[in-house]
Amino acid sequence: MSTSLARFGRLLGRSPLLILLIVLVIVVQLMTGAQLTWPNLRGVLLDSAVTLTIAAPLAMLVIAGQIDLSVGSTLALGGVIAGQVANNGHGSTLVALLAAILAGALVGVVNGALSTYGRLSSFIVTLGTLTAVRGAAQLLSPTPSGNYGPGFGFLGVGLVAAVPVSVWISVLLVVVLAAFLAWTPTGRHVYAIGINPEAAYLSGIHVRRVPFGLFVACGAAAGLAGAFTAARLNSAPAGQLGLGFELTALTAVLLGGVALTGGKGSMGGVVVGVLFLGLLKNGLTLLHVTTFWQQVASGLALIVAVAISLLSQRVRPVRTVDPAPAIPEESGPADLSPAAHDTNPAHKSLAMSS
Amino acid sequence: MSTSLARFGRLLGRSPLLILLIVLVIVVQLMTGAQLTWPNLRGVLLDSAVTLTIAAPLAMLVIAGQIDLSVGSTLALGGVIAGQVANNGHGSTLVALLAAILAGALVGVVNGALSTYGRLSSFIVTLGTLTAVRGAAQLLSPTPSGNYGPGFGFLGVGLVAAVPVSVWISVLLVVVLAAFLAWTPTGRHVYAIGINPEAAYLSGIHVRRVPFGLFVACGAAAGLAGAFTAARLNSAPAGQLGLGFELTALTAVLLGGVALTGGKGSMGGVVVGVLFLGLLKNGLTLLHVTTFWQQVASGLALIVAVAISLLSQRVRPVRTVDPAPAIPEESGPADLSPAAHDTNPAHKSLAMSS
Amino acid sequence: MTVSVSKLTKRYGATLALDSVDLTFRSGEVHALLGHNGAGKSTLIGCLGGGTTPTAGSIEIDGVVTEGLTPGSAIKAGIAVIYQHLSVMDGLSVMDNIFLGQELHRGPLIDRSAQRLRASELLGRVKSSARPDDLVGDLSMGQRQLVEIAKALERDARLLILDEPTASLSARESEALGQLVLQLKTEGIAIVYVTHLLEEVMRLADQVSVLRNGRKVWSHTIEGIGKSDLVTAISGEQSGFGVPEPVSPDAPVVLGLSGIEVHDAPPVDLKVHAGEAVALYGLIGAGRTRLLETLFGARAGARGELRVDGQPIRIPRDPAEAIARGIGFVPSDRKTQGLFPDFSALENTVLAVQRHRGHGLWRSARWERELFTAVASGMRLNPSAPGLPARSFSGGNQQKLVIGRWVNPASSIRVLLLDDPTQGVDVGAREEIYRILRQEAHTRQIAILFATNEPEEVLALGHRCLIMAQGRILREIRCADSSPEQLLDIVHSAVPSAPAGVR
Amino acid sequence: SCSTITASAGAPSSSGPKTVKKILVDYPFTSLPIFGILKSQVETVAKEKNVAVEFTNDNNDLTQQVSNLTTYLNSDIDAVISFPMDASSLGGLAKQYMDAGKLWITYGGDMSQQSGSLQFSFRDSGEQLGKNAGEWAKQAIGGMGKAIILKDDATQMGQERTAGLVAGLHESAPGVQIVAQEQAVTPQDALTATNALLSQYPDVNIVLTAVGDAGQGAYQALIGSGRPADSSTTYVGGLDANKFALEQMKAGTFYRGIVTISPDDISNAMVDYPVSVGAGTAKPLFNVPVSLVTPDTKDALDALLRSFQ
Ligand SMILES: Nc1ncnc2c1ncn2[C@@H]1O[C@H](COP(=O)(O)OP(=O)(O)OP(=O)(O)O)[C@@H](O)[C@H]1O
Ligand SMILES: Nc1ncnc2c1ncn2[C@@H]1O[C@H](COP(=O)(O)OP(=O)(O)OP(=O)(O)O)[C@@H](O)[C@H]1O
Ligand SMILES: O[C@@H]1[C@H](O)[C@H](O)CO[C@H]1O
Ligand SMILES: [Mg+2]
Ligand SMILES: [Mg+2]
Repeated sequence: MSTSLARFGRLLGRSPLLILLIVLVIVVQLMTGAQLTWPNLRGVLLDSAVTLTIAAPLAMLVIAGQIDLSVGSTLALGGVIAGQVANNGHGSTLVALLAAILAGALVGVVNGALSTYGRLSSFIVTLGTLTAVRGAAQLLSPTPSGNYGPGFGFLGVGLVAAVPVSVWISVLLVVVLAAFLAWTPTGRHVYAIGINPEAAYLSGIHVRRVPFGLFVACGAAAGLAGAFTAARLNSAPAGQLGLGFELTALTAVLLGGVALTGGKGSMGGVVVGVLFLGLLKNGLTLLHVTTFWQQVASGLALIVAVAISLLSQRVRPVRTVDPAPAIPEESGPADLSPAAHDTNPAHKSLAMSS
Repeated sequence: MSTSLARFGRLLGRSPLLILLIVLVIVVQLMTGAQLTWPNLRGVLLDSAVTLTIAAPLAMLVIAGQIDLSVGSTLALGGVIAGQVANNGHGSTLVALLAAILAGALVGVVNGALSTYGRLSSFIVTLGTLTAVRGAAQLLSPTPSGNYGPGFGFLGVGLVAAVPVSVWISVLLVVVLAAFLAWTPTGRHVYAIGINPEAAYLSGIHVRRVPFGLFVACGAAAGLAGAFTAARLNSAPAGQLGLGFELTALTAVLLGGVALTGGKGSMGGVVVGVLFLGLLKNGLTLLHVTTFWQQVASGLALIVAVAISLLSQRVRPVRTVDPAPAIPEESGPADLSPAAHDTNPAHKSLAMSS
Repeated sequence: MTVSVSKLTKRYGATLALDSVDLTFRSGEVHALLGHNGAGKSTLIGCLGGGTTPTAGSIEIDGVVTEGLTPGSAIKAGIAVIYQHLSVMDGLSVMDNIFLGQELHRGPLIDRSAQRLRASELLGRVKSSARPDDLVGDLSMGQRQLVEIAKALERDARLLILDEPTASLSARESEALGQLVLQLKTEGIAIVYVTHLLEEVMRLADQVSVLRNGRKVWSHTIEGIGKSDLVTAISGEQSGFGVPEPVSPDAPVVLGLSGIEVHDAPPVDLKVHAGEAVALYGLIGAGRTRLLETLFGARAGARGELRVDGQPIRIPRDPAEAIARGIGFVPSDRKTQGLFPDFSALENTVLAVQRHRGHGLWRSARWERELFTAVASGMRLNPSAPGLPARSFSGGNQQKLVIGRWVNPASSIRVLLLDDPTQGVDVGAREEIYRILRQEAHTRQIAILFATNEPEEVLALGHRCLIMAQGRILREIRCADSSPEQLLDIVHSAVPSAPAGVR
Repeated sequence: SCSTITASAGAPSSSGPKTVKKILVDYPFTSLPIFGILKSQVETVAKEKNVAVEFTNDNNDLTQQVSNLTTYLNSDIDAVISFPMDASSLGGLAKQYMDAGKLWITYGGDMSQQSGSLQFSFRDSGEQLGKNAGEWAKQAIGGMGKAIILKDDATQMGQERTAGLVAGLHESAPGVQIVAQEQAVTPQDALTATNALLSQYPDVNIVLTAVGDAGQGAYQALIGSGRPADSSTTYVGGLDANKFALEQMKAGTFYRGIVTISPDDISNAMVDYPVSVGAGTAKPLFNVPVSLVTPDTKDALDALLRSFQ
């Protein structure tokens, strides 16, 4: 008991965002008495499930030093295809789900092939597919499919043990990915590639195949998220599904402590990031903050959130697995230079280090 | 004559995107006979002037290893304020212009202070102001101002020597910035900071003040661009001005050969990038490509464009100081590693290297 | 000028990098600063350069105590530092680098013609073959080093600090640098020279000071001092590098190259027997790195016959394939090619062998911990902290981590290739690294092929030494019958030297 | 243990009259100028009739619209007026609101389950404008000429409006040739697109836009191309009023046609209608008067101008 308490304490110590999240929830709850009601939370979780389903694999991609900006459009494509399959009589829910995942994976294959084997900047490549795939989705269904019937609908609103299926699935996904990152060699290679691709290459790591796989995973997950969304909406408007979602997902990932320069981050952080975004939006609504002020507030909240996480990082000693003297993260020259909290020259891209 | 021809040849050799651009224009012109008509070009130039006004300083910021995603919203703020000043009788055109620039600069100050002195990731900071500033603009004018007098309107449609003023101003801006980057000490420092901030710091360069200045410049330019847009539309809808413009500007910058990892790029390239985007969109319209196909096409075009630029980079051998066997980068160890075409370990962030 | 530090102290969390150090550096004097890895040399230099803020103590310049030194003010005060990790910028021209932060300008604009003139002047003075408009990225390490010095001179440095300047230089380049240092000394510049190479100390230094664990433990003028005294002062105990065990005459060939052609270079034949270590010793651009990288699959476009344990194998297409064939490689540039700075020491060591663990795709904390402990104790890693990020270790200990990646109980390599295995590693750590490599070769009967620029290293590690120049093996020497002097002679002798430029 | 989300407890909608004290207005296109106007007007009206109103912040994003409505599902509002970005996406929510004993009023659409609807057909509005342009063409340019349609393919609403525009124009002036249809929703897009197309068809007579704000861009493009503001052979018209457009029309320029709802009407309706639906005194359908405004309908024009000040 007390030990688990202690563990929780250490957890808080490591994730200031989590503290911020808890404070946020407490404040909103006290002021509105509404946030912690189950129906409200369930709504937040439904949204977060979709974000998480994409943010989790996206985080891995960013850790490996890559990025995928096309997730929003891929979500649309997945939704559109799932919807169409679900509408054709023969399409069982499972088939629809698989179709969506497959479609997403295909986008991932394109992004991955060009960005890894083709050595193009994944930022631009996926900026391209962001536009192209959206267009493709709209070509596929200029007018939205809809009214899918209970089977497919269950994906969106179905409950298992009072919790929506999509939530279960996304949680499962995160757990699997977290285990993968932390406890499989390939998982560690993801970090290694992000930290120092050349050294990784010279250590016999597949510096192209691994990121390629992550692109495919990211696409597939986006497709799955599309199916969730379509099922929940009971409709798949190609022009609107997941519009601008790349920024939401990326924000969650960065809030979660993943560095855009790669090599740094964890699934736990991403989960907190996703929940923070979801509960912040929800809180602002519950607090009846007016439309435009909501935008101002959420923008500022984002900045405050990273500021706090970073602040704490500056004072927090590096965790050492054993009782050896913990050396505080960086000081020395860098501590006056902007490269600050980051001695690795590879990680010099300030713009990108979160 | 022939020398200037030769120089042009060399130029083409260095900028494959320029070749692509020329091919594009020729094709569209042959198929439609319309692209090279002056009224059409003038329109394209008017649009490009706005993009360029923002892309040019943004490029400097990216070269210094930073980024500004808030330019679209800052543009809106600038437009709104310029419009309101222009509408209040007292507001002379000049005052309106200055007000817009000032407002933009203020946003730049916030972005810059947090990203340089505050040492936060400019990606997240400006992701935050992207939202917050848009909200602020809408709060300032929930309903758009409009129908400005001829004075202010001149900014938008006025011609000097048959060329719109905004075009003149943006060209002037680019020339000044190009000279600054290439010919002033501080200009060189921008590159140095982008290449290796820690080393720059140890060389006594102001690794915070310089980027801070660039943020302010970028904000001010966005404000100016806002004034242009409001003047040209003869109204300033806060919710719509420059919506999503950050991606357009960034795309132009990256197309122009600026690396998101910093330290690399030139104004010339950015100009080509801006024109390419403008003429591509224009071409697709003239060709009557349908909405959704336009999206597919422009997405793919973007990818093709970078692919080509990169390709040409690869076959150029590394410069060697003396006639020793010049080994094309192809054969360096890096070649097989993803760090490829990029000898500087600092530039490892694959996601970010364009 | 005279710069002295008193009671200088720098603390990094639990580590006392500098522990109230008193030192004085005088003009016209080369002051060698020695000490094992992590002794605090670079930290001291960081303080003098203004980049690192001391925790306590003071710095006096010509008798004036200077507070809060910054890189800018240090430069103005005439202190120029050439840091351990070069701070020249690949993307910029030689000229831009030399004048970075101190540009010559007419009005607001840079005066390029003036700079070009001044630059070629300076480059001449440091005997560099580089030209003002060359891209630094295209220069060899040695040339970059010279550009750094030219940069320092431009800031008319009166105290010039060089932190392990020859670590990545070929013998020929180091020699030239030494000459330059002596010349600058005669010009009345005070010089602080950090190195791990006692050869250089004996050749260049007037004054020698030794740091150990952040404390100044020993300071002496060079007169009447011998290498052995230095070794004692640095490591605290008498010690030598030792020599390898003889190879049994009937040892089978483990690594066999016949007619391996790398690019334009002539074909190379060589054999390395079980338990044998062969040195590739040569001049800059001799082709050693290229050869090693080729054998490891990191460089495309080579032809020829390759055998491991008698089995003919194709030249590996990539490192993964090489590793699968039992070949391991320790690259020359630890920072960019070897280390994962943000990874823990443990992860840096186990990374390449994680997969070899028998059961399942999952990692095992216990297995990895045991492996790490074995490596750490075997190499006397200091600190032996599995969770400490690699970036927080000193150069020598970082190198141990990189070597440990191949030399560990779980590794199944048959051939170990090393490029400059002890670059920037102190005598103590070196001795350990040599010992561990010799032991590895002997007990596991693997083949070691290594490139080096240091005679001592050739003899401490190698059974045979192959002299290379321009991709060609000129001659073979049995180490047992050789001496550092002989090897140095070879470098100085009229072997056609490759152009110093290209890299 | 499997089930599906059903509304949290609450009286079924059928259960008798219900006094509406608090209304949620869910107007998703928060970046449109019209939003700001509706917001301020509805707030004034509501104050007069002391009813509380709230507005969602959907940010032109369907996903946010859904999650906002989900959040409010458990709030103390009595009625919601929702303008579905995609009608079928909100079907489930409408049901949940009603099961929760709240009134669901669909704005600009119809749903299988709803307490009522503020109706106006997007297609009809489009057709009205198309027809008017056609009529104008017949007498101003002899029923012959060239037209550009600035459409909106991205939303269902836009597609219906576009279809209406085209149909109306064809029907009333078959001689007018539609030379191009281009996607353009914001003034900037419209300006860029029109400008390009003008270089191909300098003699274009008619530009019709599926979204009013686009009309503004088209107008500016024509002016920019040297078209005199009072050109008698030019017709620009758009759906949805917009301060700029109204002022041009008032000034007697070639901005000749607007089909729109009057913000005054809609603002009043947004408060009155839910109340009367609650009281059980209202028809299930309230047809929002969508009116054609031209220089000739002076009073309507002035009224609109006032409400857009
Ligand atoms: N930025 C830093 N953060 C934490 N500890 C540091 C930092 N820099 C140096 N140290 C520690 O301070 C001690 C001295 O390091 P320093 O680099 O000065 O040694 P050195 O004598 O230069 O070693 P080498 O010969 O390997 O370069 C080492 O224990 C090192 O781990
Ligand atoms: N990336 C490259 N581009 C051009 N020339 C190169 C490159 N790498 C090596 N070279 C040239 O190939 C030859 C072999 O270089 P290599 O580095 O293998 O020699 P080396 O013996 O390792 O010299 P060093 O002492 O620098 O390690 C030299 O002429 C070198 O200049
Ligand atoms: O006025 C509103 C809005 O402009 C919306 O864009 C379409 O419906 C109209 O009634
Ligand atoms: Mg050191
Ligand atoms: Mg070498």
